[in-house]
Amino acid sequence: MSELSAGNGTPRVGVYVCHCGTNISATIDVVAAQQAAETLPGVVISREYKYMCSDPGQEIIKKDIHDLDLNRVVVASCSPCLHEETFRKAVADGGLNPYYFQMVNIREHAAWVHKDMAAATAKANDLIRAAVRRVRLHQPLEARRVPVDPNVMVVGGGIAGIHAALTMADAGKHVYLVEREPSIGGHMAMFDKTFPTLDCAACILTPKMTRVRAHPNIETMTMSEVTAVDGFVGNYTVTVRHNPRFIIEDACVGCLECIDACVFRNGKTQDEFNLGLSKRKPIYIPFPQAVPQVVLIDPAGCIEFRTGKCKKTCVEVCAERNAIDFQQEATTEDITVGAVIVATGFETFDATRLPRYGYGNLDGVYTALEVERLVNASGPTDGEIVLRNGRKPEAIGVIHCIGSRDKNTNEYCSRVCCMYSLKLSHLLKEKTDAEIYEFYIDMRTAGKGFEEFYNRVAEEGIHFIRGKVADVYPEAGNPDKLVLQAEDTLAGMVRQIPVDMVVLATGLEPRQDAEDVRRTFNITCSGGGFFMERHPKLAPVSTFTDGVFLAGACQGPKDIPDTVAQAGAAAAEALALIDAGFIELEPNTAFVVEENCSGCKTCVGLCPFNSISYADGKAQINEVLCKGCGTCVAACPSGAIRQNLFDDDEIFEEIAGVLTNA
Amino acid sequence: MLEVTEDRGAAPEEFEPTIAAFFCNWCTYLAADLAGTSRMKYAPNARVIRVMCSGRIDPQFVFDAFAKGADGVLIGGCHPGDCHYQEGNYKALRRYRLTKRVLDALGVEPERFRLEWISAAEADRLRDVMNEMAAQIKALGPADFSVPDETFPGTDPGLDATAEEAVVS
Amino acid sequence: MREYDYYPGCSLKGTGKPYEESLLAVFDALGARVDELEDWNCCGATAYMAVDELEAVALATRNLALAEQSGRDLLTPCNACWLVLNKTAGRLSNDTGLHNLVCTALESTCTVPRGEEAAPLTYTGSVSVRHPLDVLINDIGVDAITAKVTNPLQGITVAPYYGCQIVRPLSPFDNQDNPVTMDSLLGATGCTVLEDYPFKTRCCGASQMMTMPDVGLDLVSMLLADAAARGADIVAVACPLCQFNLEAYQGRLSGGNGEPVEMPILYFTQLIGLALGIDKKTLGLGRSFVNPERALAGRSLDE
Amino acid sequence: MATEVMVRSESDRDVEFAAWFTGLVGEQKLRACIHCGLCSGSCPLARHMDFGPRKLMYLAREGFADDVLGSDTIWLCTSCYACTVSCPQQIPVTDVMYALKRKAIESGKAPKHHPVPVMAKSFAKMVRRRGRMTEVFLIAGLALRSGIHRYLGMTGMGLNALRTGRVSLRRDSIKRHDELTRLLDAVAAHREKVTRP
Repeated sequence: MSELSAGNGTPRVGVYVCHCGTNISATIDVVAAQQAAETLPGVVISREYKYMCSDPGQEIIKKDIHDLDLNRVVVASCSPCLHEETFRKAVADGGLNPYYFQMVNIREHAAWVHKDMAAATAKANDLIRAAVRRVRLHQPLEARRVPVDPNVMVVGGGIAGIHAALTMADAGKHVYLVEREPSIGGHMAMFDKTFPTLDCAACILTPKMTRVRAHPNIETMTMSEVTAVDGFVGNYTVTVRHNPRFIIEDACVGCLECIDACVFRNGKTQDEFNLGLSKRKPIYIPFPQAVPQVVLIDPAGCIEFRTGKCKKTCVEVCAERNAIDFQQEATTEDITVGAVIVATGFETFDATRLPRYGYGNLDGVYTALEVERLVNASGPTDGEIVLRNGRKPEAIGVIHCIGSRDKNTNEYCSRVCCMYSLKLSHLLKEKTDAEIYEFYIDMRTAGKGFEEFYNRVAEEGIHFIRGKVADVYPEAGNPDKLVLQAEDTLAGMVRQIPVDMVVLATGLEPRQDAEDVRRTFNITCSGGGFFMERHPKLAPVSTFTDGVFLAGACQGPKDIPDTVAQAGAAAAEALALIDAGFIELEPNTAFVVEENCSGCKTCVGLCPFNSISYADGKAQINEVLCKGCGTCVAACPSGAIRQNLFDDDEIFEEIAGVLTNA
Repeated sequence: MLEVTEDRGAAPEEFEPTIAAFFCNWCTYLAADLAGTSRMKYAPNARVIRVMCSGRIDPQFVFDAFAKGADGVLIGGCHPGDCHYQEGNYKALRRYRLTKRVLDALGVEPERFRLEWISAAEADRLRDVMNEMAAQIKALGPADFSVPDETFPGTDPGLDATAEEAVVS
Repeated sequence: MREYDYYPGCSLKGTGKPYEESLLAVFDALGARVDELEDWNCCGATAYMAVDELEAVALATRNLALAEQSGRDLLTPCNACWLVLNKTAGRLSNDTGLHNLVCTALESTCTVPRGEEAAPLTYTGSVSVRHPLDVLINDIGVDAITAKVTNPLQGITVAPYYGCQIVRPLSPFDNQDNPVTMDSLLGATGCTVLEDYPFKTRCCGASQMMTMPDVGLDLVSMLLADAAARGADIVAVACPLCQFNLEAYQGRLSGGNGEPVEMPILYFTQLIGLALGIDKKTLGLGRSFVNPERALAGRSLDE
Repeated sequence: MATEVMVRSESDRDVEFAAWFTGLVGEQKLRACIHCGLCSGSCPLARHMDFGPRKLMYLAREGFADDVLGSDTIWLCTSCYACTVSCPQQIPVTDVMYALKRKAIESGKAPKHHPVPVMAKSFAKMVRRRGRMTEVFLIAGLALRSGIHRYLGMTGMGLNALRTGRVSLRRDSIKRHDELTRLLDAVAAHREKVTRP
């Protein structure tokens, strides 16, 4: 193969080994690696430098290209995910085709994961040698440009999705907001007050919800779910299923007369919004401020659905508006968008998984979210703190870290529980004047105004006990009293405290179906099951799938301020993508060398993107459709398909390079 | 608490296997990156060669690696259903099975050739696989399937012979 | 016919005698054969582990090896023995080095009779150590017991007390936080089972009752006072140590109202035996320190 | 009246002991205690202990060997495993207690005449020789070695046990006790193979 000389002469390679401060040089003898590279065939210059990615580092490359007439460049530093673009650009600025470059990952793949310097250095040498051998075969390539669809989709209508949708809609983009529940609002709509300012959640959320509904650029789809995503960055086709609410949304005016008219005089079904602390009818609105202000029918409870023999008083009262449609069925719709923001939120930890705390078994035990509803003026008790047994609590225990900071459940800290526990203690104290005991492990109040709030609550006379409750059991002979047993680690003694009400500060978990969502959008999950950002510091709202961004607690536990900030960031990233109008794709497409193609059609069926066609006895690859996986290249029996950037010869050289010392 | 160490006898000169590792760009390569950022420590025996998808891995790569002196070959791809290109990893699995059969026939011990699904989040799994494979191959001893470089197809980079020799030596 | 090897443990030959008597009688009545393990030794309990770990493992291993000879499951009624043997079996199967060390020593020092000969004692790791609660629930079944009940214990409220080592740290056959196997078995006898007994898995004090009686008494008094306050007539147990601790010093306890505590502590096997119509003497009821007659007679009054 | 000095200097720390202790459980788990107090909170005996498991393990981690090995906390542990199954860091607290018990006996720092170590030792001795434990002899031995006054209150119970036939006055022994002793000697001889950090 003689491509090497095609227009670029004999390879003249420059090798640059980075110290990365001491990140690499602490484990790899960088100078030895640099010296070893010097001896490799084709290498004209080999240098080591403190920070290759810095401006001076890049300048060295540019200068060497010019002064030493380099035509290939190898940088051994960090992961290509981090700086491949940086160095390609430096190479291009130096006057070379940017693909005459190969990066060697000696930081993440060597320096950071090994202890023995000799072994790590040997590994670095092998990897550098492979890159040098490979880069000599590199071809000049051009990035592919594809246009971007200007519409965007936001999946999830909690505060993250709402804020992202509004930001992008205000910038003039058409936004599809997809929400599975009958109303947008998410968890925030269920909260009473928000820490640390104690703003009423509804007061700050509802205006945003109404604005979403009214915005000309936002199409809100409630009771809707994404079932499939096809395409790629800039050109996604998203399949959305609209589940039936059995109400014609446009015809319903939200008068709620049908609910009064329902044949059920009282609700029989546990109200989802109040977490089962109250009952609702089969025709209902999730909560008073729901958006859209449209009722829905739950077929599981509706007599018409169950027997077909209901008087249908709801239909009667709806009269000429005729908004009720028992025949409604699920529909699906394909929507094309350029970018997607995933804002699917979180779930609270299921406290029944820790039987020691008695949730679901002892009536006096509540989850924090239930208490949010209890203290809420429009909640099941109109804001009165009345226990399930009808009594008012005189002593209350709040237990932190339920399902958090515990390797038996979730190892991570859920971040919001300390603060919301303080908030609930404050609200409960205000409403009941009960003795309140907060059992915490560490009080984590890092946030603007958080520590000040902690101080304020402490001054209100809440007892803070440093120690996690080990046992909750009813007092013998007085089952209304629950005894909390914990080590008071500061006092160094075990305490037993009888209370009337126990509040479990349950942690935040990924949604049950996060795994399905992850697959649908082809994104990854981090260890705890939350969606994984592209880089924890530098790309916190991007994913490894271009054009798919993250906002809110689906990426990890976070409070409302952080969620809103992240939603804004995700919206900005999506806007930047769309407003560029086009995107550049890696030129790693496959192509057919016609004279070698035997026309066996092996490749045609293999391509998941239908980019291979067959005409005149030969296979043809549509470069626009090809995504560069290389499956056809590996499969072609006559070696007629080749792949830019990952050609057989290049990989064979890499293999030879890493194994030369083997 | 109680750990029993087996008698190993006098330690022979430590053999350090070389493992050629083909990792897909989207899952296993990223898992290796994550292992790095998490500062996990594992055996330094693998040399990673990045491909976009495990479906790109041609059985010839595997044979070539053994021929060039690899003591083991590891393929890392996304979990079934998670392929960035929809189903490249299924293709990889099919080819892996075929390749494995050929290698078995050639007398290559099964521990020397592995396919592992390791997602971008599973850095700990990557570490474990790296350690386990290195230990297993260490116990097996060096592989001896290598043939002189130039006799194998597809390795001629079109360089002049002296440069090539310099690289090999 | 179901067959089991039986590992009594030291206590069932002493203070725990009624447990052995009632267990054997009940298994016999239910048509299961139980053969005492030949030449078994002490399991090591918690005390040996506090002195020497390796020797403690070896002690338990010899029993496992003896049990492996028959290929039958090893019925182990004492909670402490059950845990020691199970934990050791688990450690040996997870730690090849430990297994090799102990089993090599075993083979070279210990024998087992084979006919007239004595064969070296080996252990491969195939023994299943099982508690009677597990066997009765899963092998024999509550239905089979119910079918044979001739003398239902109606009108008696029984608090099921499991103790600790049967659910912690292992819980292969029951719910660790809220075990229910004894509840189900007692339910079959017709008695009222106290469902709401939060201390059912709290420690009874184990050997502390012997070494530091004040500490043991403190724990026991809480358990008994709570059971009594919740209306229990009898506390049922599944471990000789629990039984002894709960019963032995009741004379030195006083209830909340100053009255002396008098709470019969019976093995669950004794209660099942009564329901199956087995006579009290066979079940070892006469060996109780706290006479259960009054509590049991409460039932006859109702009849 | 003299006051107890509550200051500990760095020289009071036994660094070797701390290293031994943290090496007891793999991956330095014992250093990862977050002091949530679930072990002491769930411990039924904590109300009688000088330190309780959390504080004891903390003192050990810091190397205060004398406080740890001389404490009664380790001897009050009955191995009920409530702490072990509770620990959010999955520290096998009960097994750690066993290791501390052995260390205390080995180092001779266990409280003198404390009935629990005395009992453990006589238990092991009896079992080592005869293969079985006979309750009455164990208690008798215990009473002799740790002070008979503690056990006077047991007489009533003892009479009860005699009356109901729940006590055997015959020393129980297994048939092949010689084999058992040889087994224990054999594993004990291998002890150096066991890495005790």
